[in-house]
Amino acid sequence: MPKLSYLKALNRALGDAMELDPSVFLLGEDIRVAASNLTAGLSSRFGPERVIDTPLSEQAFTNFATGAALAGMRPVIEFQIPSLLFLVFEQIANQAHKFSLMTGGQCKVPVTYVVPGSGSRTGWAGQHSDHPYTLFAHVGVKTVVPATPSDAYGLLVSAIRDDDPVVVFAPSAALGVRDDVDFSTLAPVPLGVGRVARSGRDVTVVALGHLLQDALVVADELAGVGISVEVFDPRTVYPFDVDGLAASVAKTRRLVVIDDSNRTSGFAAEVLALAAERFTLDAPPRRVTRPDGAVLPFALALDRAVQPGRDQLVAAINAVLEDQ
Amino acid sequence: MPKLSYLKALNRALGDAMELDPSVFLLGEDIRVAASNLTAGLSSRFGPERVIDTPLSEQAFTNFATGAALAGMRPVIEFQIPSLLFLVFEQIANQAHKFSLMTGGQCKVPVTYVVPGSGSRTGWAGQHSDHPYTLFAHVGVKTVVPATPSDAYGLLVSAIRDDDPVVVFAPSAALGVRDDVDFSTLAPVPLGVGRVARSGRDVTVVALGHLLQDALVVADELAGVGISVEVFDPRTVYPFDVDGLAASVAKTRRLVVIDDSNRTSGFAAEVLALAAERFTLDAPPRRVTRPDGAVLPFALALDRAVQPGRDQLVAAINAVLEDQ
Amino acid sequence: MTADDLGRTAPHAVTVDLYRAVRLIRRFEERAIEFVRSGEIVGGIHPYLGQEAIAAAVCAALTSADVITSTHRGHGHVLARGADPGRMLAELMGRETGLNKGRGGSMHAADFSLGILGANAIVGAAASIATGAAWAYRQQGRDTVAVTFFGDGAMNEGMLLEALNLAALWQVPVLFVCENNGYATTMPVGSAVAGSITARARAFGMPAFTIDGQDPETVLKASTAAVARARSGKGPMFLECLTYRFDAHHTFEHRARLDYRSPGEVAAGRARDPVAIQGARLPERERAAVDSEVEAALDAAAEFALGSAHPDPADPLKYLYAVMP
Amino acid sequence: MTADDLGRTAPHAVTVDLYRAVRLIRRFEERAIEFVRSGEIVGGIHPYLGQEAIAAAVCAALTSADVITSTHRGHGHVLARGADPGRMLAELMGRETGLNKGRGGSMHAADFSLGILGANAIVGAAASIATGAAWAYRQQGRDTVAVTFFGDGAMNEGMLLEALNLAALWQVPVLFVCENNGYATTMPVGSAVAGSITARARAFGMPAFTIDGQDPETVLKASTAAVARARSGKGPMFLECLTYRFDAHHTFEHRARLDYRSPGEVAAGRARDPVAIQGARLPERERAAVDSEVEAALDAAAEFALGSAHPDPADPLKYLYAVMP
Ligand SMILES: Cc1ncc(C[n+]2csc(CCOP(=O)(O)OP(=O)(O)O)c2C)c(N)n1
Ligand SMILES: Cc1ncc(C[n+]2csc(CCOP(=O)(O)OP(=O)(O)O)c2C)c(N)n1
Ligand SMILES: [Mg+2]
Ligand SMILES: [Mg+2]
Repeated sequence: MPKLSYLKALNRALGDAMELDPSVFLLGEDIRVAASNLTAGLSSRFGPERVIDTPLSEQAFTNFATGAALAGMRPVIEFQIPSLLFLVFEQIANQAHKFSLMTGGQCKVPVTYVVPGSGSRTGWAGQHSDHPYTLFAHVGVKTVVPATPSDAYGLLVSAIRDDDPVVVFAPSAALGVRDDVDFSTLAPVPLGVGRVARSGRDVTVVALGHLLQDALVVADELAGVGISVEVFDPRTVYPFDVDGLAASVAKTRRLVVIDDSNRTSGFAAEVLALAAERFTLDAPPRRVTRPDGAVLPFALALDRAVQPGRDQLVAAINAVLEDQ
Repeated sequence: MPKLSYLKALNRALGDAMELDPSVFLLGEDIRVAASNLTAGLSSRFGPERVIDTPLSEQAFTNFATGAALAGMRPVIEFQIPSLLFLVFEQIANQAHKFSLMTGGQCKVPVTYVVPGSGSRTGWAGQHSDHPYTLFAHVGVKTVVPATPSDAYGLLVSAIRDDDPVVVFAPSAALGVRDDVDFSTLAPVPLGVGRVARSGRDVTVVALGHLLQDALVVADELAGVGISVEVFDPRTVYPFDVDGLAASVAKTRRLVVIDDSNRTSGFAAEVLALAAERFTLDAPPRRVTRPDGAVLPFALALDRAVQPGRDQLVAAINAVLEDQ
Repeated sequence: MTADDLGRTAPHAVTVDLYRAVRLIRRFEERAIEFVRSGEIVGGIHPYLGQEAIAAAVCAALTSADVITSTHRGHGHVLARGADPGRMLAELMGRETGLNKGRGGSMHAADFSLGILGANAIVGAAASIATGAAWAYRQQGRDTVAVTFFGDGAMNEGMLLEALNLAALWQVPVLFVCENNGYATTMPVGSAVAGSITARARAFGMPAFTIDGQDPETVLKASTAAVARARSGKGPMFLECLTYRFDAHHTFEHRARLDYRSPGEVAAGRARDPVAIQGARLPERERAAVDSEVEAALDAAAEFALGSAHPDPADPLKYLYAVMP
Repeated sequence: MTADDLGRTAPHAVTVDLYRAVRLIRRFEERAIEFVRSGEIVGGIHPYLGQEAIAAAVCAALTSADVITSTHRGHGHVLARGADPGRMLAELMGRETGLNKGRGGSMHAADFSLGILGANAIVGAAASIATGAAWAYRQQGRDTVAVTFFGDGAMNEGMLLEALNLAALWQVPVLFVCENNGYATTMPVGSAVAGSITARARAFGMPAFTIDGQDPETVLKASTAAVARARSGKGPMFLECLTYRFDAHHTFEHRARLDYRSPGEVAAGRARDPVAIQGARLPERERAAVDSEVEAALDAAAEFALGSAHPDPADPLKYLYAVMP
């Protein structure tokens, strides 16, 4: 079977969405020459009217997309760096997100925001290494963090077809992931439905985005010492597939979350809160996250030390297995 | 004893801070005439050089304050509406917050951001009714939500003296709260130290800002039916006084959080996550919050229905007391 | 080209229509203020009193294919664009029959069936939304022009300035209408805007003119020409309309007594009244007929609004998402 | 007033100093690119090659009381302002001896002891920070002028445009230096900026000039006059320096082969080389002496940086807060 990389899958999703629906168009910085490769080939395929290079005016072009959406288009915006989402937080959380309710359902705002390269980018330091998916989930904007090439394809396609604003984070550390994929099986993946990426008995590990790979590696390792880890990939942070997780935890009765957000009120906090409210566990759940207030330092060893990693995950799994 | 209102306490804190430290100055929209009353009297007392009306340029004046702070000043910015914090999210979370670490400790950024009138303002609708304290706690900016006039005074004074950026939310529904206060007892209140606002045995209710009053009313009511509610006011969302809460919960072994954030990954989620990790409870904890993705509708009954309220709190308390 | 070259003289029917429009807005606002006082409107409003000529005349220059965006001070724009006064008032009262089903209120009134893409409570936000909509309609082959209204204060918002650039760069058919009423809340324009408002627009590559915003026919001439120009593919234009806010920034000021405009200044500002200016162009009897027509319409509107049901609080977040799994 | 009237001719010592500065930046960058290739610098850099005249000459116009802010393409500014090349290089290598103790890297290099308030990775962000700092120093009675460097692309960022207004409005002693190198990453300035860059600055009420950014002495003349003007209380000024980026937007481009500048254009751009222009003003022998001086300094810098310890990962968030309870 042919190999498909995560980044190429996103690119394919864009191309297929544009092919299928003439109202889809792309906006962003340096997307015609495709500096990030997300939009490679699309400008020549669909023309410069559907692949639009913008000036450095993130606030205006984000609202511009909202306006175009109100007029019936389906804009997709590429943001070169995750912190640009901070710059347009008002435009997404306070404008695009609120239009439907505030107008009493008169309109919809089907804009997709994509960050190809969220999280640490290895050496890009404090202002280029954020992973702010929790912020959007918290305000209630649909938020997607695919982990695999097939999901990257299927979730991006669904995001573009969705009639609400959707933010898609493509973690930098996942862009290079390659899978054997039968291209004919590529299909939309619904938002809000997680999946068991590996089945196990002893503990459920929730992992998303690039951390899914880490969780699977850890699960493999621990299988060698007789620990059976189930890995649950929620795929979307919001809406969150609580039923899917509940089914997994009902079996394992133990829970660890690995999450590239800061600890306080991060995605992992929500999962632990749901656990506290609803699940019966045999041991307190654990979370492996960035520390509170994390700013990724430039020096590589420091950057790595701030990110949640495999060793911490192993330690957390061992701890929940030892606890009663 | 004289009565002191919450808003007047904030005003007094500003005046005292400016009196004591000439590096403190105020920036904001319509603050000379004091449209919100926060800065009443300060322009004539300290002159227009220390009470500066800005054009509608929130992004630039937020960074301007960062620059002034780097040069040794202690700016205090008033934001007229909570959603303006969305507009300057980059400037706070990505600039002011990150300077200290990114420069290897070469500088500090002692800016205070105050929103006099956060949360629902009764009839101001979708874009003026946000309560985004969780967002700042999540990114690690010190975040304060005082509940009483004395705390409003003491926490704002501490925020201004603090060498890091601090966001102070003064909930709209708390601004009118008045207390008997011996002015000579007004003093700084340290950030990160909660307090037991009412002592009880059966359940701990965590409440902050204007919701503290609701929690106290509910506690009074329930005392009438033999339920003893302890009310814990964390005062700061970040840093959070987990030890203070732990001591309370060790006694009551039951926990309810009332929180004016959205549910997913809100402040209450963090408290429940901490509970799941660390506390031994006799019943699953509960949270009373805004619903996910909440946009406050204009019509008053809808606005009220979206906010966490006393009835829901009573129901949650009863539920944790019934659960085992 | 100067603003004077921009248009044509208004024939009599237009004169009457303009008068009806400014009179309707005037009386709607006066009644709305009463409803704020009586508590029927919760949260207050930003009255458009004094600025009526701008909304009335700019909207008179549009066709039904066109779209507008508005501001926190938006009643005039929404009414001038043809929204039903009863449903508008019902919106201000938070009723289910309101334009937005009571979910939006004063600062978010919208009627997409009339091309009203919404008032917006964030100063400076709507300009880029209007630009995007206008661009999109052009891509779809439609003949639409967008008008975005905003105040002098908005000229200091970065996102609005960015929008000027996008519009000029991509020659988007959008008309920027700056209502310079001298103040952003309490901040005089001279203390807030360095340089000049029209120079800013010109620096972004679009023609910009300052016109008398108190005379409906002046505004009509200028905006008709600007809209025609945009429709013909020549790109965006910018009109600075000099005006004066007759009343409070927001009705909270009726209780708060903020000291920033002298009584003399207010009196001078109120002296150039767009309703009086346009009214003087009509014979007394015709004017009186329009006045009672307007009054009757507003009586009916009030009756409709006051008699309308409140939304059902059982589902307060209805319409939050188009689809939610 | 034109840019020509702004200054004076440079005496010989200044000529040599300027040459040393441009040469140092040039060779520092060339070496840094080698260290990116060899993996000693992780994450890559935005090379300043070709733009050296601007940093060198503007910083030569400053006194030790002054401050600067810089950009993602900031090495030139930091070095020209006097930062130690060894500590700068150590920063790029993430070492504990780096200017920022290895916490900042290329895009955040700062040396507060020299008034370098930091490079900034967000385009357009630093202008308002510089404006606030300059204002604050003036309030404190200091004689400080702030210079903020940024690119042509930054002229489309709302927050920068807002900063121009604040600076002009409050007559802040800040000099805005726009390095127009023709591109924002791959976006030509003509496709991104409607109207004109200097017209924008003028529309915000400050004088603005376009100068040749490849000739260090031209830049020195203009910036000396602008700094003197700001220091004397006459408010901000804006200089658009026309320049050309000789190399990649970022070193990732060395592997990526983005197609947006023709070889002919690049060759023409590189023909006006600030190091050559300034070098031609020195006798051959003097130039050679400076060259070896620079080389020796950079050898020492490399040795220092390569020999420096990496930070201890045990406390990766050291310096996150000034105080944490
Ligand atoms: C971005 C933003 N900043 C501040 C406010 C608060 N505010 C609402 S209206 C207003 C003044 C607006 O002035 P202008 O643009 O001149 O319009 P006018 O009120 O005069 O019609 C302010 C400061 C806001 N709603 N949005
Ligand atoms: C606000 C923002 N938008 C986008 C980026 C990504 N980015 C970094 S540099 C750059 C181009 C900047 O162009 P210009 O201002 O002309 O400076 P130059 O790179 O030419 O020196 C872009 C788009 C960013 N860092 N910040
Ligand atoms: Mg105004
Ligand atoms: Mg450039």
